[in-house]
Amino acid sequence: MIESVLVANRGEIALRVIRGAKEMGIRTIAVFSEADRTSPHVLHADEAYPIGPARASESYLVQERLLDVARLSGAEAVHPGYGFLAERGDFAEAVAQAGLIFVGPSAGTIRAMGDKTEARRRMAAAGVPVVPGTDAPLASAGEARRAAEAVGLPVVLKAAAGGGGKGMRVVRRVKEARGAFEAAAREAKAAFGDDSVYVERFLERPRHIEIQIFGDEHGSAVHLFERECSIQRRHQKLIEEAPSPLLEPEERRRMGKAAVSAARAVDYTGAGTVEFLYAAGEFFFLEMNTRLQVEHPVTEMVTGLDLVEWQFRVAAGEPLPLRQDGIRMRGHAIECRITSESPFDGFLPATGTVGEMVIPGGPGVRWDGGIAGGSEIGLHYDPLLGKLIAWAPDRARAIRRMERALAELRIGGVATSAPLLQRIMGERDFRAGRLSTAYLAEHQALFDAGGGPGDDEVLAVAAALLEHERRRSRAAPRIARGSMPLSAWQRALAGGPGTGDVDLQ
Amino acid sequence: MIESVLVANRGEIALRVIRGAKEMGIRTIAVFSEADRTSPHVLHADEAYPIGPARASESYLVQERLLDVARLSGAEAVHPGYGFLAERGDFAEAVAQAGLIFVGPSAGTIRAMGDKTEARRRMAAAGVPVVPGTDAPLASAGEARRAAEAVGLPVVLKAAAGGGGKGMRVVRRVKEARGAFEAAAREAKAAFGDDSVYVERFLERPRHIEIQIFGDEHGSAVHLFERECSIQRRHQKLIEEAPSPLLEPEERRRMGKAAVSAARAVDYTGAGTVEFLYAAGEFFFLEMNTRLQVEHPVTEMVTGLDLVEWQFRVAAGEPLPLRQDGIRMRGHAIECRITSESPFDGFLPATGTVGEMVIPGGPGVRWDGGIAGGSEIGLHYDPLLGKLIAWAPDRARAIRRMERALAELRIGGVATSAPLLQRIMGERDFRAGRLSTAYLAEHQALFDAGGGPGDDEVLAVAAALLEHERRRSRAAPRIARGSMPLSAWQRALAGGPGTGDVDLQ
Amino acid sequence: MMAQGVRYVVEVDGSRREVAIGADGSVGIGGRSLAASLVEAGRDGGCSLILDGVSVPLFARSAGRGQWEIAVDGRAVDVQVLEAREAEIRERAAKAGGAAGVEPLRAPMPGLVVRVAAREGEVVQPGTAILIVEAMKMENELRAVAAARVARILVAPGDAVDKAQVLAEFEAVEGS
Amino acid sequence: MMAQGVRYVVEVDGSRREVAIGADGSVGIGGRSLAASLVEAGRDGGCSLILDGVSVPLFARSAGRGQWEIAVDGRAVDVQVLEAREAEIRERAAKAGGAAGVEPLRAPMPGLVVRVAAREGEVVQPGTAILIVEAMKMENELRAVAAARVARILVAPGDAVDKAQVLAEFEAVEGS
Repeated sequence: MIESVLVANRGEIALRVIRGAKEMGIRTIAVFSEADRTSPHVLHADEAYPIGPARASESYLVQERLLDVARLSGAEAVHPGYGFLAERGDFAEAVAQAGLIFVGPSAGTIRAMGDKTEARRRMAAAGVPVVPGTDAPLASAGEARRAAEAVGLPVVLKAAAGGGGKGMRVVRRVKEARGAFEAAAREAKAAFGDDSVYVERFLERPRHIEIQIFGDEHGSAVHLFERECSIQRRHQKLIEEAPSPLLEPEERRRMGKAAVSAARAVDYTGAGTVEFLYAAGEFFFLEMNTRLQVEHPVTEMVTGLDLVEWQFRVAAGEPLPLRQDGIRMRGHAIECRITSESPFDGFLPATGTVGEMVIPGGPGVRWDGGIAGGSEIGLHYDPLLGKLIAWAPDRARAIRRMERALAELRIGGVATSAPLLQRIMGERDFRAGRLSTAYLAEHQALFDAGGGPGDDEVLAVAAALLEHERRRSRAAPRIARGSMPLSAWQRALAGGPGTGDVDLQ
Repeated sequence: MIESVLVANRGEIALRVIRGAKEMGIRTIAVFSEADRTSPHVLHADEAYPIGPARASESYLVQERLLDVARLSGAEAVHPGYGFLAERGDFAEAVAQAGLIFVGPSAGTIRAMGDKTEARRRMAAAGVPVVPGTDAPLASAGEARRAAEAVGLPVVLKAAAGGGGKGMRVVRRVKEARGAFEAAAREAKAAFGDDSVYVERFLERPRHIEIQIFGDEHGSAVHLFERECSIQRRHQKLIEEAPSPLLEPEERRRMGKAAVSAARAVDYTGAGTVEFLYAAGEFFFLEMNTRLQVEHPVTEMVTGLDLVEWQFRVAAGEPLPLRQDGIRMRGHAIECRITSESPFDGFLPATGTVGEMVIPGGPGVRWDGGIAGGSEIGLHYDPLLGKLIAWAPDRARAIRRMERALAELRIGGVATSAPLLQRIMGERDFRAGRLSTAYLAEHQALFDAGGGPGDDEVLAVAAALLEHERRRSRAAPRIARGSMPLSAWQRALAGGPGTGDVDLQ
Repeated sequence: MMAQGVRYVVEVDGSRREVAIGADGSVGIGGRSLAASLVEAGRDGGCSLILDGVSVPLFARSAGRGQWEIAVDGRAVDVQVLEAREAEIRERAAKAGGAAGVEPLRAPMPGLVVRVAAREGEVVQPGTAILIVEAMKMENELRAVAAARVARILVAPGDAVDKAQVLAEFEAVEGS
Repeated sequence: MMAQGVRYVVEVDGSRREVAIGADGSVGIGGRSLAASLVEAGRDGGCSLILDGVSVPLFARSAGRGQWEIAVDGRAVDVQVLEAREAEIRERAAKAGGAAGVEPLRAPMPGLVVRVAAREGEVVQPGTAILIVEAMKMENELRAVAAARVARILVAPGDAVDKAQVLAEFEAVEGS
């Protein structure tokens, strides 16, 4: 087995990998930027080394510095987490050249899947359904126009080097093609340093369903069923679940088979995700992510497997721990991404110092976080503070459990997405499983701030009591512990009048 | 279904019941003593009512006050949790007479199982193996002596109204019988107001294995497999797990069947636990607990079922949700009881104000707690602060996961049992599953304070840095954030000398 | 203190309510009398309100005298509380000024008062500097937005101020 | 400050170690020089020490000047830190007194100093009251356990004291 690992990441995923490694007896080596000196991933690792300033381009993205730490600490392997260097072929290559184990697929696979048109070609060749479109980058606006007509409107122009919604433009009328091509190419150039753009048919209100796959060095590949991640905002997933609420067993089987074909087509090793768009019984390959996914915990909760453990085992050259027929799903799991964003304020990034945290507990609830009391939430990194995951025997129960857990969750000092997620859990279409990537756009009422008149009355009473207590105590605005007992109830219990006069001791 | 429930308890079990009820849409009504005004069970309930001073005998044990709150709040049912009034037949009766649903078995069952000799008689009659001994209370010391000889030494004298180790005396030699009888009777009288004592054969180094059972009003009874709770200190369980590490499938089947027979023998409804002593392939009925058990989460984690939900369904008159063949176990779960006790100081009760809490997260970890930052830990109630539960596909992984989680756990401001539990997780016999109720007595080295010389060096450096920083800053003893950067490593990374001179900016 | 205690006028989301807190601690609102208990719970402004038995966990942050930011169920609302007689005086003053009153100056962000630029009683014009507040290592000049008389300056150099805290109050100037 | 920085004598569990902290912040112990970083992490005395790359989360509580209670892995230890020259002076004083020194008076529990009963320089006998400390609503008289001269009284009425904090120091009395 691997004896030590450098975790080339930060935040919740670094902590997740450290937890998994610790449980396997692997020595854990963290790295941290100046902004992360006191982060949980630093505190919980066996060793920790500074790698530069807060700005990721001067720390977490500096390959050489990470390799220096690996050398200095005697790390045997490097786990990239997700984001940062996780899908950079050159990093995987540099790690291998330094004689270290890269916990992920080969550099060649990463590169092939990172080039979206190349990925489309290889998937189509392997018999995996792809969205109709062009297989090569477009040479000009004119070619974009002809391709759009050939594929059939509406279409979407996408950056070949892309991902995350950047360099994407929907074209609904032929005359929009030129402007869209130019805008997409510009954005792609700016975001990825590559202005290649291709065309795909645009699916209206599709669902985002992805299959978790695993391959090993011995030629085996399996899938760990699907995750549905249709609740997105601008291509950023908010809520993920497993299994998909409305997929038929036969569809599940076909998609799993297609994903395994995709894995085999690129001799895949390690953990990967094959993303599909699903609409009206058809599914199409969207892209393949060659790393652990943010939403991997829902798969862990329904399969009972530890995906980080599997990653280490495969990276160590072991065969996959289970065959396809040994992998089973039980119950239903939902994940909510808790981000430092103000959902009722245009998803404005929120900053602050984390105060008191109340982490939900009890049955079926899991918290994967990367922050602690005192953590500074700035704008240097991704706004993901942590993930709340609920498991239950069925979807209805999982939703109610998530509602209960969200109500318990408290992250002091910084605004989070939790109140919006709470509302979604109670929304009728979500509860019925009527999901699509257009869900949020079609449920704008969720974003309305404000509550009912009853709430205002409670707020008024609370404020009056607070102000009264402050003026009475003439002290700092703190509320005395136990300052107002409930003797009215005590009297009522003793048989006195129920309401009316109230005397407090 | 039940619409509202009064939770006649406090602490973690009150919160556990409230969570379960909330997930079912049941309105939750909490009660609290003056010491518990800000406890999580009060904050998370829909409603909360004061019931008196901190002392339980003036609040949580005052039946009339609880019934008054039930009436006032319009509660439809009463859930007693465990402890306090949970196993008081008169309370169950009073609840029923008030026209409310008691979430638990009938008053008659509670009484029959509360009388240990009556319970033995009924179990023996139902064909459940009981420890050889007397079926009726002993009339005199002479009778105790004769019974001890008849049963065969060693024997144990036990309070008929007892539990929790009170009123118990082991007799290894005939001449000890008189003194032991008198002492046990005295203790029994003081603890339970009843000096009845009976005799059982004393098993050397038995294992404590118990079966979770459920019965409904429609005559069905099932078991939810076993829990092994052999790690005890003075009959107080410290660590529980499911399944038992060394039980054979055939033994599990036999014990499950015996427990279901026990349940049927008393027309059991609701959740109950049949406790057995197990030694050398034989098992004997010990007692039956007619309520939810502290350690029920390990059963929940291996079966995927929600025992509180089952309790409510049965109490509402529904049939059991599953038949015996629909109940399956998956993986292994371990629970550690985190108590406010100083394990290296003779388990002295610890008090204090809870400061910052760090609750472990990540895969397979559950926290069932009853405290929050700011909670006052006094001496009025049970020292149980919360329970840490770890699940994994097998026992070895569950132990490593628990070790990892215990290392993450931090309850500021109060000493806890966690460091001892951490040591047990790493101890060879525990890891090998060599368990018995004598485990702690036989592993006294676990209680030694102190660490290795390496640790002392770290402590010395830490203290010197703290004192240096304090003297330098001439301020309050707080350590400046980021006061000492790691430039030595930065220089080492840049190719400078590894150790030797170190300069900090 | 009167037998019926202190009356407060509370403004939540633009709507006003009267809340009476008895010398004995009872709470009256909308013609009803409620049993109330409000205590600190947790460590960061967490509070527990129990109102006629209903348990409401909330988070409260003071934003200056009479100003509270209260969050319930993730919804944070700014609430203004005045004693009824203060509210009356203000209203009368506003009416006397022939205008709806002049908005007080509030801190746009948390910071530190560096300097006070105006004097109480002074009549200021739109754009006149009232206070200098340092935040994020930058000095920010807070200026009057309307012609008015400076009624009260509520902070002094060196004071730390919270976001939305009232820093200065104005009176309408006749004819303005 | 010397180039080699400040030397401390640290006593952990009865064994003494010397730790040098350079003016440049380097740490020397047992003849080796280590890269160290110690910062506050969390909100209640939680700290993160990184020592030659090894990450050690710990919890520190001050128990008076030179006194720390440090917990690592759930093991809480009282640690005493003195600058090397302080330690030398103490040792010399103890030797001059012909005895191993007289143990200082420490607070047996957290509390509030109510009254100081002895004077510096005074020679006290076993049982002489030195200080009155209030804790748990009870006044506790802290008394001398040996004949000694009161060298220093380190607290004054009204001071809050932590458990194990040194309250008074003694010198051995000749012939005692």
